[in-house]
Amino acid sequence: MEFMILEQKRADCYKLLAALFYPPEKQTLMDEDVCGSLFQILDDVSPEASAYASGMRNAIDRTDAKELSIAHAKLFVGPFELQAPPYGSVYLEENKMLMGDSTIDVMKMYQRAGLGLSEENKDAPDHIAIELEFMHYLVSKEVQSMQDGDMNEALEYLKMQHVFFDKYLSPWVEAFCSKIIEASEVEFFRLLATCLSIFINRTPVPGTIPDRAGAST
Amino acid sequence: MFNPYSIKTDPSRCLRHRYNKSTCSRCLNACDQSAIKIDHGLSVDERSCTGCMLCAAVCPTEAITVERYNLNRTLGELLIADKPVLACSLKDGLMAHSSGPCLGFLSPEHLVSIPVLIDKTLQLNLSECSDCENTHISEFLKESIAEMEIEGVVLVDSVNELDYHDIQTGRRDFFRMLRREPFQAAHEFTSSLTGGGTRKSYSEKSLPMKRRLLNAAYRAGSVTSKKKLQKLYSHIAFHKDCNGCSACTAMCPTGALSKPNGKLYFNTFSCVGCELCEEFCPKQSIYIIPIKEHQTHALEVCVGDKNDQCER
Amino acid sequence: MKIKRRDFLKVSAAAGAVATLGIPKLNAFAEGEMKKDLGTAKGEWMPTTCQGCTTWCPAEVFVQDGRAVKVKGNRHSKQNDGFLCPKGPISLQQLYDPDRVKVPMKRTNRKKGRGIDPKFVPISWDEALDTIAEKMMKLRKAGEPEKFMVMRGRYTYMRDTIYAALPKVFGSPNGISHSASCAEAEKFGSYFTHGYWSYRDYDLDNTKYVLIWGADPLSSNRMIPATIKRFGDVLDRATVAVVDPKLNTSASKAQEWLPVIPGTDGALASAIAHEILVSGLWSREFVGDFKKGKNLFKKGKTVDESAFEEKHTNGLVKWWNIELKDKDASWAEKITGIDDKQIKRIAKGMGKAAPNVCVWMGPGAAMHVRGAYSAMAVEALAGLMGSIDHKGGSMGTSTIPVNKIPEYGKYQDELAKKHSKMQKIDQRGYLELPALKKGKSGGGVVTNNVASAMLAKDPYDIKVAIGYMNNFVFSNTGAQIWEKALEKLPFFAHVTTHASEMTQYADIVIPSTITMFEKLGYVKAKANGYATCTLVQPVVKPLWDVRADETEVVWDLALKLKEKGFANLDDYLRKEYKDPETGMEPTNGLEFAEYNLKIQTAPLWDGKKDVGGDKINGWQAFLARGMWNSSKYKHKARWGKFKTKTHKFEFYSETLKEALEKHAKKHHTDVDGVMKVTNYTARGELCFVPHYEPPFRHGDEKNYPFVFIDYKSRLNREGRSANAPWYQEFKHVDIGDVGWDDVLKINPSDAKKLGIKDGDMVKLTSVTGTYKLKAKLWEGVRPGCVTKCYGQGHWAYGNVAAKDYKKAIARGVNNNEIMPFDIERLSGSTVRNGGFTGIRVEKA
Amino acid sequence: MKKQYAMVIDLQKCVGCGACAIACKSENNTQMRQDGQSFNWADFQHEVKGKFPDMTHTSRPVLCNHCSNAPCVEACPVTPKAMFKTDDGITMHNDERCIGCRQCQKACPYSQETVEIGQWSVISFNKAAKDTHAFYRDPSELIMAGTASGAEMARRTHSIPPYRTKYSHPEFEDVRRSGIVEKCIFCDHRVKKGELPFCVEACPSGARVFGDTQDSSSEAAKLLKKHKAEVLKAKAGTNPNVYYIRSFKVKT
Repeated sequence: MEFMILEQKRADCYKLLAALFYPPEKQTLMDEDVCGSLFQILDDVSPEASAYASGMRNAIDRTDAKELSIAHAKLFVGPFELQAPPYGSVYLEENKMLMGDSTIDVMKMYQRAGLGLSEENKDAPDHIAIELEFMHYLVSKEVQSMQDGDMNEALEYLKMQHVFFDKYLSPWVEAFCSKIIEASEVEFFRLLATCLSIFINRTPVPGTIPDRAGAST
Repeated sequence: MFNPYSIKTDPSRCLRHRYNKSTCSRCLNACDQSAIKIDHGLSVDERSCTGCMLCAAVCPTEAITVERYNLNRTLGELLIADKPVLACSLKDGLMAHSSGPCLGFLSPEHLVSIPVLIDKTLQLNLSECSDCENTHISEFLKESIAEMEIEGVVLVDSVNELDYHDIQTGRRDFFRMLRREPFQAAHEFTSSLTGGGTRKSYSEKSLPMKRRLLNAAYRAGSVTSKKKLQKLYSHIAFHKDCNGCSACTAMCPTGALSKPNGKLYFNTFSCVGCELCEEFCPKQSIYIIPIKEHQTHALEVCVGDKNDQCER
Repeated sequence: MKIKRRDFLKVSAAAGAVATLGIPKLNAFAEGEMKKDLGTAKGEWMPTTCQGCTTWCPAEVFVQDGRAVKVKGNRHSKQNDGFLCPKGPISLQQLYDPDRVKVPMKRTNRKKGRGIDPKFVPISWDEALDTIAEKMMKLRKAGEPEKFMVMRGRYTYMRDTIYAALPKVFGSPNGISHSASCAEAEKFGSYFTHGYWSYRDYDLDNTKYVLIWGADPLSSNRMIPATIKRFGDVLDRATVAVVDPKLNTSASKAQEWLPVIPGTDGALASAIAHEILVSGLWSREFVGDFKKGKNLFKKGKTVDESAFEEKHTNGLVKWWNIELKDKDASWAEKITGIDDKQIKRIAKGMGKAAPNVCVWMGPGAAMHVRGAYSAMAVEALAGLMGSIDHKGGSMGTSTIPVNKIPEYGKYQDELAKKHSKMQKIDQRGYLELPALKKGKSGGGVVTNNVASAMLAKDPYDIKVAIGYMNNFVFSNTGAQIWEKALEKLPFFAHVTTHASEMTQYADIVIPSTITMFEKLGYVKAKANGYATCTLVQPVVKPLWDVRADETEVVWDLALKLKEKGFANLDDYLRKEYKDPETGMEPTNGLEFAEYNLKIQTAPLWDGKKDVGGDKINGWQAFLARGMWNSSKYKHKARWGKFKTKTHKFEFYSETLKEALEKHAKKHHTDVDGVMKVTNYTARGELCFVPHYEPPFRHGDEKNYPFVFIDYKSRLNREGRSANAPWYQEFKHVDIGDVGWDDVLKINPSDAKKLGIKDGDMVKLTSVTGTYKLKAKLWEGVRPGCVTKCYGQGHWAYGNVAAKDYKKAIARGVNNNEIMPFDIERLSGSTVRNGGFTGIRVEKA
Repeated sequence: MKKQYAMVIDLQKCVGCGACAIACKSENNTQMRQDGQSFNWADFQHEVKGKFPDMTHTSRPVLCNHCSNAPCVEACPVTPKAMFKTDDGITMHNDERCIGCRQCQKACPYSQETVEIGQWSVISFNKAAKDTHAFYRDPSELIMAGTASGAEMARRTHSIPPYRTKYSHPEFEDVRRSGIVEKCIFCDHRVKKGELPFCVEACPSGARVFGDTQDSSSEAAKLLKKHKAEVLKAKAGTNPNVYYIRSFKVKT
């Protein structure tokens, strides 16, 4: 049963990482101990990354809420030139344009998975938080399908993860994280970037369908 | 420790929501903590709720359920054990083959059906309950068992009395297990249970999980167990004032009453005895009545034209 | 965006076991379809034209995800002010009709007839076109290309290639239009009084009196939305009087209703003219006056012609002396059933309001066996009022400066040249069929005579025919004759959207686009003082490989003919229809359609010449706007230059006299001889003035004591909407009608005598046969008459229109089967009105 | 002051043509008449008085009266009510909470449970356990393989009905599902966007005037001040917000 637990944890990693790229609300992050949870689950999923999560937990404690918000805005929101644009198309498109073809492809992936962006969302569909959340959704659905005994469906969700992760997420995360590490003076975001980068780098989507993976060990 | 099993409410199933004059207060009466409010819509105060889940156990229509809990999986886990033990997951280190929320969630339907479906005696590990704030649930379980004369469930208050044997399942075993027949059978019985969460509208009819469980047990059970299970079913009677307006079919949360071709149909298997139709009937012409032992045939679908009262 | 809920921050896998997940907690996403903001989802309003009737309203279609979802009038249009009547929205169910033909088909049952299953099977486009071309080529090989015929019903002005060039280049004179089914007798009335062979326009914004004659302009006729928009205000400002034997919507709102006995409109018009004249209420400005100023028009008294000095008119006194002098209101009361006081009231009211009077002539006053003169009589009232082209009166129309299609003469070979000049199949111009369109003997089409001529093989037989956008088996009176004619037609190809009645006789069925939504073309329309050129455009992509009848099908057929050795048509299309902007030759049917449209409409958008009206800058702008408005029609534009022989408004029609005499001469007879064979009673000078002709009736009064009144539904998209459920559902907006049914309306007093109750089934017998219908007791019909709306009675067309398509059982009865075949011969017009159908009603 | 949206219908301008009613069907994607329900949110009532030739015929457009004292709201048994009044006086319906008990239909004096041809009803009921828009689900073909079918139209257009006007509203689906009632919502999805109800926009006669009666500068309020207005079944005490001014036949 470890596989399913691991997968469920992997799903959670995506969710928490996504949450950490939203405008930071220090108190909430502290109350819910998001970094603590991330640290715990990363321990199993991607031990190399977990140390940084632990560091984030301390860093957030030390950083002023306002400082966090300003750093977040400088990096990802504007109004001035973004230190680290959080949009896939900026890294994937040749001319660094926003809302490029890749954005549309990403949107189509969402639709194919039966998802639409919620009304409140005003961000481009290839925002890092949204893409991470999408991965969370796909992994969760994979686990859910396994729980329901529907292996074919689980396989489908795995396949989608492969496509999305390989084509639209992993190719730009490293460049994006480097920008954050270079640009931000706030330790929390540097740690977050390092953590994300390692997580993406070291935690690929499981290569084959679970039961065959099980048979090979 | 994080408790993943919280209470989930679904106003679309709550009798008070469906009918503003309903007097249903089953959950209110079940809650020690007065954590449930129904005056301005069904809500649960999470601060005072202790998660005993008795409200979920008494709610006839699944307006209150245990979030994140999948009965299907529990059944699967119990099936592969020779002497299955079920416990809550709120205390660390409880010996069990399957663990879930506080066992207060086990309604009479659960208690009567699970042993039939797994075809074994089920042990409930209550060894830590005496120290728990939800200690009152064991009383509730005892009462249910006594009332229903249930034989397949044993309440185990002390670890020493527990007949527990660990099963080692790795990843490989798990998937192999998934393909094993008993699991498939249980899975088949309850595969529809997972659909419960996506309900969108009040008009959608849905049968509570525990009722589906009961029906599955009824179909699988022996003659003797059928008789026992039968007590949980209801029958219906119409007064002659019924004008066939069929408003009751809309009010019924489970689809037990329906009028597909101009005739009124009643399906005992779908009736959870919530009595909302009785309360609501504009003509006050419906009566929900307990099934009597000799009425075995009535457990099958009661078709309108068998009873001229239904035909309007 | 923020974290909406805290449980997004919770982990599910913290417990040592796999926790059961519900729906994964989502923040930026919503599961299921994307939730959009409140309001209409994304879409675009795209311009086209409603072809539900001949108002031809510029329209717009709202398109979402490539689907047409709602319609309204074109915002730029001054003709319909951006509104459509109910025919507009019904079009959506025409477009998305489940019963549309989606592929070419051929019949596999050689036997043809009503109720005989053609056993259609799908075939390829290639086979369909190949078969048609093969049949056509046989005719050329046999040296008889004239035996090929193209029939058209409704059309766009892209029609001329299929309807003129195709038969003419091929070698046949037989391009047969449906025009005479509509209103040629009406046009006759305006042409032979003031030289105007077209529908009139009316200045409702400034009128003070509207006399509507045999029409319900709120429901049908030719400026529906414009009339609807103004009618409420007109009622405040003006008197509206409606002449119609049954209550119509206009009458139900008007101050005056004149339920005239069918066919006696001429008598009513003569009496109104008489009363106007004796009361001295004619327009001095237009008509002139007695030299001495004193009104010498006295009942029964002949007037000396020289005593009256006319201005813009001709022959007023002659008309008085020949027709009017004895025909006062009390004379007319006996004939028309209209109270003499009401007649006088109308005459006085009109006279007082003159010249701001609209004399609105509709088919009910003209489409009689002897309707030509009643049409003239009605139009003459406008002359008396001086309201022709006057503010508040009736108007002509501004011209729409479009180009004709390129000349095709040089692509005609010898055979084509010779045979395309032969007598047309409709026998127009025969002694008994003068069809005097624009004064020319045989100048107009006699649509409804085609079937009889085909059966008689006179002047010859037709062997191969193509029909498009028509359903003559349903839409012509005496429809049974068309059934017979088509049964005997050796080869018929129908280009159609639906398996209509006519399609049941087809050997090849070609699936066509729905004009309003799927086709490129243009039409010329007018209303409200503006002429408009409006485009029909493919606003949605057709769901199947259906092709535009007037363009793509011709192109494809030309290619096939070329393959079989006859390249002339293909040469013509390729060489002559070059893109006027780039000079490129068309290489396929769609390009041909586009270049063709560009060639014809170029003056409106190419900016080479100031054509007045809207300024449109280029082709793309024209497509985007969808239409062009002329400048407003100028009042009195034609005064002094009417296109009559005298250039005046002719009460004594020198123009008609010349036309009749020429026709008589052609056939070596005199005008009286022509009158005799055309069923008219007039002889001598009476033939040249507007006058009353007693109604001609099929079925004598003894055996057929009732008179049948036909009228049009406001929901009829020219007989194309009966398969739309919305048509059936809202049938009750045709006043007195009921939804999902076809009722015969009978006055309760008559019904009582016959023992008929509301909703009873009745037997209805005319000279054509006996029919069963549901009766509706209705105070809105004159006793002695029964009436029924045209539109129902389809025995084919689709599952909604017909009660049972497979068994050819109709929903209701087609009026055109009840009414016998007849023709107003002077104009060539199909007869539908004037009490020509005697009826017997019995309880079934 | 709270808004009160209303419709004032000028009968002298109305010609009873039906454009509003059919436009409404295209805007709101209502299904075709079946199961004793018309699904016509807008329709007409016709009335004949007198005898030939002195007779009058009146066509009266009808729609939900959006009553200030709405019996349908009173009758709705669900909490919160599935049938309720909005702040701007529209009688609104919530798809999700409606259980389809039809108590609103029974209570509404302008509705009937079974609608015969020739009758009308404000509230229609989508039969339970039966897909709506059966017309576009029917797979039968008029001519085998030669004509389409309702189901094919739906398949090809990915839409039921094919001419479905897509719109969103938090309370309301643009196509209703089975088992619930439906009625005119004054095109709230348009009104909230500052547009007019589509029947008003589609009416070629200008007879339908929509506006806030509490705003004295609105055209609707002005018309009500200028003309004596009628409402349907005034005695029922429902205080309708659909008003009729003047008469179909011009007063002479």
